[in-house]
Amino acid sequence: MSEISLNNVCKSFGGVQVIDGISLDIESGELVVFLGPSGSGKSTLLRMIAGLETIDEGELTIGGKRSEHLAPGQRDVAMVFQNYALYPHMSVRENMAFGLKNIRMPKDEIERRVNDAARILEMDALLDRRPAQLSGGQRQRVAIGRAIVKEPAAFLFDEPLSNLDAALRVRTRVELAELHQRMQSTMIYVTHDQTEAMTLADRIIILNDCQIEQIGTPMDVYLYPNSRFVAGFVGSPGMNFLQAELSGTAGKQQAKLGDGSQIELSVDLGPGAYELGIRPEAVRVSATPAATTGTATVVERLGERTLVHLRLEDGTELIAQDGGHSEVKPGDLVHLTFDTSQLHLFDDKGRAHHAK
Amino acid sequence: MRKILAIAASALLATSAAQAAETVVWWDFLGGGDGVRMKQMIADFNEGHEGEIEIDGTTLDWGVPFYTKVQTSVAVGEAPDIMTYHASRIPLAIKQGLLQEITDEDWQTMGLGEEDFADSIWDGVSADGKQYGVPLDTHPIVLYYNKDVLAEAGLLDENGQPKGLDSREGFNATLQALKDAESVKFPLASVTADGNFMFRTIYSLMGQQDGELMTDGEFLVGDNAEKLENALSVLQQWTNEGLQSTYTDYPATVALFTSGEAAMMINGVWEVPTMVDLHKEGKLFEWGAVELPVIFDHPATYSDSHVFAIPKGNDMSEEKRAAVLEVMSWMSKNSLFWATAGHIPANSNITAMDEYKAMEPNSTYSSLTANMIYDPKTPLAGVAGPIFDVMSTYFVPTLNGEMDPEEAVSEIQYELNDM
Amino acid sequence: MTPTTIKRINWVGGIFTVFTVICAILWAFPIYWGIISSIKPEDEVIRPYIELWPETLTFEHYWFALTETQIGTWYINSIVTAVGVTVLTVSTSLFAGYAISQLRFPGRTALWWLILASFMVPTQVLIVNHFVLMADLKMLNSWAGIILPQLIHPVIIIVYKQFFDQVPKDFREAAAMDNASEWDILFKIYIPMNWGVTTALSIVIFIWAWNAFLWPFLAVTKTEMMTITVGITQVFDAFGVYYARQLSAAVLAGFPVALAYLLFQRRVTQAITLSAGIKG
Amino acid sequence: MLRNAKRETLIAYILIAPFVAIYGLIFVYPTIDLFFLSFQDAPLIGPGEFAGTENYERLPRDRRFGTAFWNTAYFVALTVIPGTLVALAISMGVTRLSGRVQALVLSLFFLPYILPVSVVFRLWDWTLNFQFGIAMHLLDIFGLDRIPIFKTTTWFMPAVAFVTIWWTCGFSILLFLAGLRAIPKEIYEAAALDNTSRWRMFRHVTWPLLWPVTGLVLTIQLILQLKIFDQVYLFSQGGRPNDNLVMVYYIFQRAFVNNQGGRAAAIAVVLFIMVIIISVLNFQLMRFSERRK
Repeated sequence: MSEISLNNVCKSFGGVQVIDGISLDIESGELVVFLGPSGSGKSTLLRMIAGLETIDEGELTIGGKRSEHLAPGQRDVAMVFQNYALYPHMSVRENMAFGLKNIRMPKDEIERRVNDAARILEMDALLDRRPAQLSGGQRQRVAIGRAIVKEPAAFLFDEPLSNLDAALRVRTRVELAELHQRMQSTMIYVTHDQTEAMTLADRIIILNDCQIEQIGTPMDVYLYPNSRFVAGFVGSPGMNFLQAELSGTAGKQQAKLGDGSQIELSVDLGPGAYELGIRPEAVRVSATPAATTGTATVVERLGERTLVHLRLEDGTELIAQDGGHSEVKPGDLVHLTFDTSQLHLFDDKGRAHHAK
Repeated sequence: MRKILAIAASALLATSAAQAAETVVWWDFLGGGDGVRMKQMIADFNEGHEGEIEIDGTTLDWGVPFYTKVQTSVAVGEAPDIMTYHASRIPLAIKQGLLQEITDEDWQTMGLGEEDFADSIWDGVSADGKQYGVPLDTHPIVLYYNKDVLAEAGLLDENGQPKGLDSREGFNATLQALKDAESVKFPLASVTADGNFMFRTIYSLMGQQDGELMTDGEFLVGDNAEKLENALSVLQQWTNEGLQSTYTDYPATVALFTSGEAAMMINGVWEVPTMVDLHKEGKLFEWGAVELPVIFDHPATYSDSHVFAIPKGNDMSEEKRAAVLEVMSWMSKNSLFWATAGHIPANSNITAMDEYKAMEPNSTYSSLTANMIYDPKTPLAGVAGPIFDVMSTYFVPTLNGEMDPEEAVSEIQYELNDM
Repeated sequence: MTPTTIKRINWVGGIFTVFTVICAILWAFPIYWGIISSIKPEDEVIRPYIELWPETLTFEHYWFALTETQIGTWYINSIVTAVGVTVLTVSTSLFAGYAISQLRFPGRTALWWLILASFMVPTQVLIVNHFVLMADLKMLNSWAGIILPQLIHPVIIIVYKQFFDQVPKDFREAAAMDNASEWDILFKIYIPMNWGVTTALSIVIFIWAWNAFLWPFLAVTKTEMMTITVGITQVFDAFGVYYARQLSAAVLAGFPVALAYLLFQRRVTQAITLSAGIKG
Repeated sequence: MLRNAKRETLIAYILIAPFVAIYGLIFVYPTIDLFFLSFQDAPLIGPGEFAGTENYERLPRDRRFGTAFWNTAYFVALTVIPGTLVALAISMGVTRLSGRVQALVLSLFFLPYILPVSVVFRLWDWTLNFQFGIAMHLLDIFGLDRIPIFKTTTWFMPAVAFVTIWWTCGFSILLFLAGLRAIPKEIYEAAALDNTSRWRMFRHVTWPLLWPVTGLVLTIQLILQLKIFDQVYLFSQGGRPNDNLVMVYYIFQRAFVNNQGGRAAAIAVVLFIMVIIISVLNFQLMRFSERRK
């Protein structure tokens, strides 16, 4: 049975629709990431589940219980805020116990839960400190601890890593993944960072413009984006987009690029003008003449691989990937091959069609 | 801090313990040397009436502050049970409805009556045949002098009194001689910074010319204005010639005299106890007090009476009123001690006593009782009353040489008649 | 001081520092002079030359003030009324400031305008009406009567509102997630979070209330109800030479606030800048 | 945020109730009452008769009102700008110091502010006492004539203004110090690299950046000093109150000394309107100067 389910929920702020009929089921123990750019409604959706925003229309069920009219505290969910919202005047222990005291939980039970959570998060030594005495990462953990002690049906994370520096962010990300592994609890995680989404999620729900754009596992979303939007949003560096003229018959078609070069491919589409999408790792530098050539403008060496920014003859720009020991230098004329199985074509409505 | 708390606590305990007896709340404005005597009398009274009546006394700031507090406390029904009052202010108090009448019955209860007081004094507390206060004393102003300094300058006559008390020229000569002797900073200390106080001196000098402030409801009629100007001129002359202390407030005046920096001082008789006490402690020179010098035609000294009055705005029980009457009666009958405060007791039975007649320095200046003049009987008069207020405003600049006497008089005339 | 700052102080700076320190000492001199005079005998006080230290040191004037006057009672009155003003002003302002900042209710804007308007009205012009009102309520000569008209401090509400406005709304939401009621949010989150502001404001309001003169001076006609600031100017013997005695009473009246300031200097500084609308 | 509007309103009303009750009783009602009273011929306590605008019509010919009005204006002129300049100068001095010395010097300058007015009165009345004050001894030493400071009209207001500045300056000093601290050090460092002289540094860096605080201090002082009473009352006791009247003093005198509640109310209304007009003008002026920048 699904732990949380949304059925056609809507919300508007003063006449402006911010969530437009979203339906969604989240399974027990699943870590779901809401991914989308700012303004996409992902945070609003999370807050609607938490009870911090009203649900204008539609149904919300949490743990089998209709919840859209329940107060936030009664929904059996816990939330970790972007800024953590740790009460500055309370010690770590008091921060974690506050919610439990409010529901008049017995003292020894509170004690047990706080200690358990502290052990899980390895912060036993911090319990009597004030938030101001903690580092960013430690605060983050306290915020999670505060959620854990409630033993909720689901955890809600609202961009929890955005206040950490880069190194800490990566580490905490791993810790979160580990935590999820260990606790096997339902989690909803909101972020605009596609790397976080890719690395953490069981399923990613991509939101754009008040609606769900795509639901799928990270690899689904990465390999088979539903739309031009998803294709562009997921992946770093982003997908290359080129103008292409499709011709030929089904099964044996050609896409003619702006510089005149042709790519053979197979896709369920009729002839016409499309946008062709290809990820940098599917564009390779070739030692021998290949599909087309471009001039290297910038060479980014990332160690294990090299990203080559190129300009084609007609001025189209794209990024290709080469090995770590690439010999390409800026200004070099480079031969390029395309992995035709990883091509996507987008029609004028932005719908994706994947090459076979 | 602990000490303060302990004292505060004991103060609280003291007030609550006192509630067993009938407590009479008492206000006075007697803060000078006479205040010490009055506190002694209150203590004596309380001792003699232990368990029956307890006076809870407070001394407020003299003058405008005192009468302002009385006025507002009566208006809001928070008045004391008994208070000291200036007889000169009784007409104003009656107009403001501040005082309870002292009825014939009250007088009988107290065992006092018209026959116990001089006519002028009885008249001072009466209006339309009713009485509003029990006179305690009359208190004129006198001239204090430093015998040591004057003797050294050869300015004492055979009676040990200052020379030149009989004329303006004579007194000026004495002052000038003191100045020339250079043994003191000022020949004369006067309360030149406080117009309210100087009213007494100036009014005395007007009286020496038979001047009147108010004639048939009009102010400074005829040559009275000129007489006021004369009085002011004398005082201004003393200032201009460096004969008296300028811009001196009350405490400074006393301090100048007692510290020997001024050879003479014009002040109320109520400072007598200050001198007596200091002298007893060996901190004061030989001193004396005499009637004011005759600057103009004949001797005259401004005088006022302290009286006890019962304010309105205070729902008194029968018992409380009886207690208040007992207080007033006792104070009047025991006012011989009050004479040690320099005042002249109002109760003529006291002044007739031999002990009183032998008292010094009272007997030296007692001659002036024949020459006492009082405020006009009008609601505009009295200590801190409207006339006082207007006139005092112009006295300070005039006495200190900022303003011509002539200009001051015309300003005073304008403002008085504007009231 | 670090070695670099020592190096940076050139002789001009040195002279400047000395000058400033001398100014500060001169500035505070009257206070010193008052204290010194209060421990001299009366006859030494009026000597015609300057003595910066008493020849005979005496505490008799303090003893007199503490035993022969009602100063103890006045202390109690001052403490009760100053604490009363402080507690009532801070609590009502805090609640109102919180409501205006955090809650939506009909009349909110009107209330805010009322507060801003009261900012402009000098309470001194209301003395007559306050007096009449307190007389009608039979509150003259009572602690309540001294306290009530002193409770108009709109600036405190404004400060609180600003502070509550600045609290990120995350806290409110976190508390809601924690099952906290509206009262819990106020009493367990918002008030404790701004405890520093409350302490600072309380200290300055206490100082202001302790120092209040005009209203306590009018509202009290009985000496046993006077506050110390009023008492020492109204009841002291006007006649006679009592300079040192008056000064000793003044020192006693100023002592508690001076102590409060010296103990809580930083809070006082913070509160003053806050009350003027500058963030500390 | 999910809100329960009804419950929220209820809670809000409970929270504002004590405040509204107190304000209603001691602010709104007395303010309305003030205007009614000013049209009556009434004693301080007790009923009065409607007197039309008589209480107001008297004022132009009332000498004491004139004295009070001009003295108030004079006092404001003597305190507001000079007081602000003194505070600025002191804070410029204090801000250069550091550590313990700064804390100590600041306390010395600030201490007067926290004293009750009656204490301030006693201290200065004693310091400037005509016969025994230490200031007079100093004049003697320099061979100057003694000045009866609180007893002459020439010296009274300037002296009270001086004492007032001494007393209230600490408040402004703290504001200036806060303002000075808010000016980034880098600006001074940049200016120092440009070889800016001390005076030019003050004129072109400190002063303009401090202007918002200066404006604030001026505003606070202006409104505060219009309401002067305590010092003037205390220093004129036993002296010349009628020459030293200021507006609030005159309200007090009419109401409490002369028992004329109605006339006092009329004077209070005039002061009330003065304060409001000045507040509004001042506000506009500040806005104007903000915009000009």
